[in-house]
Amino acid sequence: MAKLPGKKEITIFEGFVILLLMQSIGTFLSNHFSLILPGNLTGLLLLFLALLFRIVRLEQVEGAARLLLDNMMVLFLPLNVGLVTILPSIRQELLAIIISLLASTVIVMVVTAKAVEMVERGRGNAKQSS
Amino acid sequence: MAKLPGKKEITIFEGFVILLLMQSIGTFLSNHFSLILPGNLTGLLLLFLALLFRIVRLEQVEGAARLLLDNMMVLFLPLNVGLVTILPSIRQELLAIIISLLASTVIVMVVTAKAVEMVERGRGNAKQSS
Amino acid sequence: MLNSLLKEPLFQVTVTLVVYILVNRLYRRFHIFLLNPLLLATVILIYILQYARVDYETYSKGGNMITFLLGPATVALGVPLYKQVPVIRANLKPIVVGVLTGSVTAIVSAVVLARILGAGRETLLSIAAKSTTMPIALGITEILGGNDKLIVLSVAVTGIFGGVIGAEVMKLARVKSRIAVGIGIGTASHAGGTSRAIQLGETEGSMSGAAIVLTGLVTALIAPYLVKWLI
Amino acid sequence: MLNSLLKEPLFQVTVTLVVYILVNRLYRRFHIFLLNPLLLATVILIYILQYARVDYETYSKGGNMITFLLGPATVALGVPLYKQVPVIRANLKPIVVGVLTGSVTAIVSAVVLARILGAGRETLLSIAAKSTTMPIALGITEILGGNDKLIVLSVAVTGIFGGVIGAEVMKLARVKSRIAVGIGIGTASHAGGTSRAIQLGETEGSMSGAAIVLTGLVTALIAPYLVKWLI
Repeated sequence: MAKLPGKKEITIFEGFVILLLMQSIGTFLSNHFSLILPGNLTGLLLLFLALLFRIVRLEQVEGAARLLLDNMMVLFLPLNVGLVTILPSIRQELLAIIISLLASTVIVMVVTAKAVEMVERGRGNAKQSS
Repeated sequence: MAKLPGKKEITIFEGFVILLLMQSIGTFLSNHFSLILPGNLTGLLLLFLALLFRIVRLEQVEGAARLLLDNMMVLFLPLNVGLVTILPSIRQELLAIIISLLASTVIVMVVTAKAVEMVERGRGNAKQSS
Repeated sequence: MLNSLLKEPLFQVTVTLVVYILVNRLYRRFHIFLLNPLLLATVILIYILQYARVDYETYSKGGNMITFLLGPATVALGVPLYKQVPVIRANLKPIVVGVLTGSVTAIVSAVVLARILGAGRETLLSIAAKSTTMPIALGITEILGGNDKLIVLSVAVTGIFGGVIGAEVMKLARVKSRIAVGIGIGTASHAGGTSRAIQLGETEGSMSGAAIVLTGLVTALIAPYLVKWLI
Repeated sequence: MLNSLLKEPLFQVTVTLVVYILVNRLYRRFHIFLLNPLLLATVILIYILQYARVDYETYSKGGNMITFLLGPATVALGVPLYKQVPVIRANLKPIVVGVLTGSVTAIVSAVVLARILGAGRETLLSIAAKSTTMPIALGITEILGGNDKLIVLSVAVTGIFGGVIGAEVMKLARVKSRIAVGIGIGTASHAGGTSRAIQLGETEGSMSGAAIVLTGLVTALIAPYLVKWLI
């Protein structure tokens, strides 16, 4: 019964609905065509394409996207709390997991950066971008 | 892991949390002290008092409040859809309900307005505010 | 296929919000032809669910996530109440008298009329709070022990009706004070009437607006006693 | 009392959000003393729930409402990806090569190392996507059949670690190109590393940011095949 919202106030709400719509379509496509991409990622790509082809304007989704992305950490909090339920079962493996993660992070950084430098050198000029 | 949100972006999220906090405290008080007021209404009063005594600043909750109030209709939509589940049982009474609602609305309007006019006349000058 | 999709909360929430937004857009364009966006959206959704053979219980999984936000939305009414403090303070006596009179009249007239017309006990409990704004009405009805869907319908009907006939009723009843017109419409028919009162003038609009939350609070305080005594 | 309160979704949601906000505020004030707001908030919440004797299953009723928003948050990553189009286009080759190399290296190194160190099959499935940003990692892990809580922990640890050591590793490895530094950090440790890359310079920050979503997409496409082959 409230008065109809003005253009400005509706943006975040409408943006949120656009995100949900993309997620729904993405989920449908991923399930229906058995894509390897999870539905949410197909939704991400759909939103990206919709923005690229101006089907959705940036200002329609920017507010809602920022609200979600800026506070994304809190969305993981409940899952993180669930760690207590699995800690007993992974306690023995925990050290192995942590070591693998740390070592892997270092390896990925170095390998990736070196690969990029090789490409840049291959380009002829070792571009050391400003 | 996302970067910490800026002041502006956090407002709607923080405002929403303030609303939830007031609702929680209100619900707790209503249940614990068996108040006649439903918890949500106690929460409404708490927010009102918090604003009045500057414990909460208007700009902290305004964005979140507007987002919810401007789109309030959609929040009732699922309950309204549930009408199908009760329609069979109230079908016989439906006409009585509608007539009562319509007549009551007219009665309340007139009685209230007349009462207000009496108060205004009692004030000495029949203030017909501009 | 539509059936299995609409069993997922994600799709339930999405369909609900998308239908609401589309109807709202239509409403903004063809203001007069659609009676009320909430009722139109309701009918469309009911039709979609029946077509997909999804029952209400299943739909509630997603629906409840939306309904959950009614709590914070109710609390959010503290913001307009706070903003109306200057208006209320400047017109304290007419507003208090109007809201108290109106709240009592609303409960008594609705319950007594419906009782005379043969409505059952649960129905009476479910329409008593019909003059208050939606989320408050829901809270009150829960306390009274009424049906949540019926009060939502009652509040919607009251609001639509108040908006449509408010100005005419006041003219017929020869109410001249703008303050009285505003408080009368706002107390009787909450935000639904207020949207019309705003068009009548600034005083009518602000008075009507100031009456909404106050009527809700007063009704919440007196309804449990009054209804027990009336039934 | 706390026990019966925390059985209600309303209080579960409120406690979660309030703890998060308070920890975040603390973090902004005493930046260095708290390792990571997410982990601190997690520990506090676990403690509160244990103190109130509320088990995780009960807490999930409210928790799931928050987790539900991870879906739209994932889709929302399309917005930064769109904004990065000019940057990606201008540095297409290094970014594509870096992200492809990094994504493969991340999956292979994590799975192989953990396997050598004796981790079980489910654990391997649950850490493979650890270099991608949280919501994407969750989606991938669901497809792989891993554990959602373990991948969240893994992504968090990777991000924290990447942020802490990213700059030093690059210096030790004598990586000089700013573009290479940015892509390396972003591919390896998503937004956690990117927050540090931004401090190194504009090029590092934008490159690191551009790599996040792309790494997620590439990992999603190759992880199912690669992991099957590695395990």
